[in-house]
This record gives sequence, structure tokens and C-alpha cells, in this order.
Amino acid sequence: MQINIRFFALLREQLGCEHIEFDYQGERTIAALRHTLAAHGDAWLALINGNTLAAINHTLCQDHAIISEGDEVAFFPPVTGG
Amino acid sequence: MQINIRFFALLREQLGCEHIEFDYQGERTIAALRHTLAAHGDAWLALINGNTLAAINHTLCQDHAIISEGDEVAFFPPVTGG
Amino acid sequence: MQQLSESQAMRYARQVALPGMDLDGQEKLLNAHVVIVGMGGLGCSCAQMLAAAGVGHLSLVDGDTVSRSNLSRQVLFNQAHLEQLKVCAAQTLLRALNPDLRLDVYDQFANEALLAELLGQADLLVDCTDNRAVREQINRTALAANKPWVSGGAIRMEGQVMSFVPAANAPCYGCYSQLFGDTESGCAENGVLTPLVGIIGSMQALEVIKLICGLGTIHIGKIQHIDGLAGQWRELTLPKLANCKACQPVL
Amino acid sequence: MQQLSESQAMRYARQVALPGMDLDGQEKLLNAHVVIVGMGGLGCSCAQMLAAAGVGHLSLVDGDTVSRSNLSRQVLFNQAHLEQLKVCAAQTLLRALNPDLRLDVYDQFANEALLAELLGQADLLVDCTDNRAVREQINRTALAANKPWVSGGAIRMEGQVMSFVPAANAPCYGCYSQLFGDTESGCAENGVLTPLVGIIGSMQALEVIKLICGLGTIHIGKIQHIDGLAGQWRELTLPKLANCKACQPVL
Repeated sequence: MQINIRFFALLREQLGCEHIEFDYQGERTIAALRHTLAAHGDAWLALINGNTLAAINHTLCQDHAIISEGDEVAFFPPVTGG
Repeated sequence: MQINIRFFALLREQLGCEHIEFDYQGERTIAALRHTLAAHGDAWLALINGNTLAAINHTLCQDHAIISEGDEVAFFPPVTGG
Repeated sequence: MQQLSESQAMRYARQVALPGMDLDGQEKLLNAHVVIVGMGGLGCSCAQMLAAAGVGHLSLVDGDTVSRSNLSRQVLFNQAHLEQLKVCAAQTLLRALNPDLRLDVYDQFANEALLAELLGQADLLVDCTDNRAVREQINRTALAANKPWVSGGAIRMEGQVMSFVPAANAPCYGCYSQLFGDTESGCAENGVLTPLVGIIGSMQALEVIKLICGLGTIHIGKIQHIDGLAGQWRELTLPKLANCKACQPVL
Repeated sequence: MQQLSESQAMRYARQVALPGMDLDGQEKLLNAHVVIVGMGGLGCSCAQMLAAAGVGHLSLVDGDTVSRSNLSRQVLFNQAHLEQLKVCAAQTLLRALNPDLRLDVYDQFANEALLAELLGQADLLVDCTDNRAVREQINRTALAANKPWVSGGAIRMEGQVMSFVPAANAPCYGCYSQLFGDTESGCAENGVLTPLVGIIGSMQALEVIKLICGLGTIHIGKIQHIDGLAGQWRELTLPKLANCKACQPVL
């Protein structure tokens, strides 16, 4: 399944990566995708530390959300300061 | 030719219209499209008074630019104040 | 209901000239009461914009004092205010900006009793705080009081704005906060680039004015997010969570 | 090259903490010279952000005086400044915000000779003017001096920001202004909603800081446009015009 992954803000800087196009073969949930990506290296563990938001096609979603062919999945840190 | 037209900011308010999906049969330039739209009524003359910007698929363009099937054409007023 | 004086009409001529605003809209601002929780970077910028724009009554809530590292982005304060309470220091510039402004200050950190009391009287609340715990309190209080609020955040080189309005199909802050963990990250550890608080505080003021005047569209469940390093904005949709502990009535 | 003092390092701690910023970035700001043309709504907000953020040297250019209808959005001024020159009135608050700031003021409207002189010395220019004729002058001067500039606009409930940088593939302001007619529309006739100038002035300050510190990405030929009534941003691409009279060398 071809998907399009984008990383924003601090996360993009930490991973040194803005965008991946990816033929994803794993289980079709955000949770499973997070685990697949986290295996890429230490910085990527940020995706499973509970403090990264995910959005499918610009809509925020929970970890059990289902990814479909052609989706854009985005990850970014929550904005909590002020 | 199916095109998608969007109006922004003051122009949207003046026309009372945000979005048209349109089967356009005229000449495929921005200039010709402006003239077709201007025939809709007095408010629509704003499209041919020389003070409305046009963009095709988020790229600003001149009046001789060519429109293709499925394009998004956007119109908005220039922002000149300060 | 207070009416605009002639000198006020002149002062606000540029807003009164706006289609959809007019004298009526400016009078709605004059008669509005807005609570600002948190007088850090966002609070300073938002309060400044609301005072200049002609909001008649502001209540400021913050128990903190001005420290040196605040001065690089909290634009209502300067060196002479060091160690003073923020809500007191903020008064000088806000009153100078708008001598007609009614200003109430609460030199304490927000708690649910105070929030409930203020939201009972006020038209709406602006969240300029820097932590999730207070936002959860604001959320509960606003849901109970059936009042809108505008939440802002700015940290590192990122910022976002979201408006929460009382409507059956509208998500609440709980629908957002349940999507991430409990680890707090504040500006002290993470830093923040100065203009971000100006951008987001002013975006909050824009939403507040639209809500008060019934101007334009408040998009329910939309978050405007800026990635400052890229200089780009992105609109995200926040769905209403089916099992949200905060906004779903227990049957 | 001036170095940060210990008390400056404390003051700017929240910016110094940013990855990619550090003491080096803050020192670049301290040593930077920025020209602000136009001290209306955008100029006031942008200057306030740049002074707070720690830019070391600002040159302000404006020949206008403060009038009552300015007070609702030009946040460096208040009633006591009526009839004063804007560049003089602006000094009080800017110096209070940042006592280390070097501030030069030019109480005249911009002209090409002055712009050329200032851009020869300065690192970059911020366009906070309200008309096309001055922007064309700034454009020519910046092209000749090979210096970047950040242009902002705010009117009605709309605003936009665009950065022009010296690069072979970069469009210039002429590539933009040739796309529309000559009819001027200023804030006096059209009005402007107060927070728009705070949003856009702060967005300009963000781009200026990124340019000075080499932080993040300046997207060449991109315009960030806010439709305030909808509360939504849109990124537009400005292509380099093949036949632009301003930036295409005559062969």
C-alpha cells in the first residue's frame, strides 16, 4: 500500500526528514505504522513515546485509526506552551 | 471542461459566492474566463476591472495563462494596505 | 448597553469602515467582557490587540511575576517591571493604549472556582496559558457555562490556534488532549522564538473579535497550525471523540 | 562584532534555548541592522517584535504624524502622541522594551536615495508601507543593492507576507505588481481589522529573524495569505515573470 508520510516542526528537525513515500506492508493502523517507523533509529522512538500527534489527510486521529491506499499521514508534536 | 473556481476574502463577500464547480466551454485562458464570469452581474465586473489576482492551482498567473481540465482557479483582491 | 462616543467613533474609524463591522460591531466590542487567562507572551500580545481594537472590558488572570527572561517576548513588560505581578505590570500599557478600557486583574493562578465565576459574567475566554492542566479546567468550565473560548499555543518555532464553541457537533479540548500523552513541555525547557507569540496572540484576538461581532466564519473543529521554521500554515481537523470524557454526557 | 553580555544571555534565554538558534544566532541578531519602512500598524507590530527579540539596530523611516484613528491598531502610540512624528513617538516604547537597542529615525517618507543609502549599510529591509509606489522603489533599490526584504500587507480582513531574496531564480515585487492594476486601495478607505496588523507584522518579524540567523527555510516565491473572515491561510506561488521590467536584465 502506497502512503505518503510527512513530519512537521520539531519532529522534522529531529528526524532530519520531511517526507517519505512508502510502500507500507504492515497492519493498517496508526499504531502499527508508528512501530514500523520507530525501528528506523533512536530519534524515531519519538513516534511511540505518546507525545506525537498523528493526522490522516489533515484530520487528527487516534492510534486505532485505519490507513488506506494513497493517504497522507502526518506526525507532529503537540503545541502546549504559551 | 470541468473546472473548480474559488473566490477569496473581500471578493467572496462581494459576490456572495465561495466556490463554483463549472463545466466551462469557453476559450481556455484566464482572460476569457474572467469575461464569462463578469457576465453574471454587476458585482462580477470586479473580475475584469484589472484589480483582481488570479491563480491556477495556487500559482499566480497572467491573463494569457491556460486553464486545463480539473484545474482550481482562484480569484482574490491584491493586499496593498499596511 | 453603552454607546460609542463621537471620539470613540473617530478612534475606531478604520474598523467601523469594514463591511459587516460598522458602528454596531464596534459597539458590541465596547460592551464585551473578555477573560484572558495567562499573561505571558500570548497574553501580552492578545491583550494589546484587544485593548487597541476597542474591547470594553478585560479580566486578566495570572499569579506570576515578571522575570528577566520574559522581557524578550512579553511586550507589555520592561525592565522597570521586574519582580512585579504580571497582571499589575500589564495595566500601565493597556490603559495607555485605551483609556476607556475597564480592566479587572486577578493576581492568582486560575482555578475552577475563579474560572466559573468569571465565565459566568464574561462573554468569552482566551486561553494564553502554557499548560495542559489549566486548559482541562478551562474546558470543563466553558462546557458547563456554555461559553466559547479561544485556545492558543506557542513553543519552539511552532504555534496553533483553535476556537471551541458551544455546539452539539463541536469537539472540545478533551477531544484534542486525549490524542497525546502527559509529558508537559513548556517554554522554559524548549524555548520559543519571539514573533510566534505575536502571531498566535494576534490570531487569538482575531477569533475573539469575530466571535463577539458575529463576523465571518468560525470553523468548528479546525486547528490553524504554523510551522515557523518552514513559515507555513496548515489547517487540521479535530474530530469530536466518541468517547471523550469531557464533552460526552454519561448516559 | 558585538558579543552578548551575561545579562543579555539571560534576557534572551528562551530564544538561545532553541535548536539551531543558540548564542550564535542571538549574537547575529544583536549585530543586525534592519530598516523598517512605514511605522503604521505593520511597522509598530514588527518593530515591537524585533526590538523584543534582540535585533541590535533598527532604522525607522516614516514622515507621518500620529492621528486619532491610528490609535486603534498602531500599538506603539497612545493619546499623548497625537500630532507627533510617528518615528519619534515610536522611540519611547521601543527603548523601554530593549534599552540596548540602537535606534535611528528618519522623519521623512521613503525615496530612492534614502533607501539606497540605508540598504547600503543595513542587512535587510522590512516593507510596512501602505502603497505600491514605495514598494516599487524598495524593489528597485533592493535588487540593485542585492539585499533581501520582507514585504507585508494588511487591509480589510486580509493580509499577506512575502520575502524577496537575491537569487537568480527568485521573483521580485515587479513580478507580483504587474499582475494587477494601478488602483490604490489604502486602509483609510477600506478599513482594517486591528489583529491583522499584529499577525502580519509578527509574521514579517519571524521571516526577518530567520533571514538574519539562517534559521529554517525561506521559501522563494511563496506568498502566505490570510483570509481573516474565514480565519484560513493559503500559500500561493509567485512565478518569476519572463518579461518583468524590474528584475530581468535588458540584453
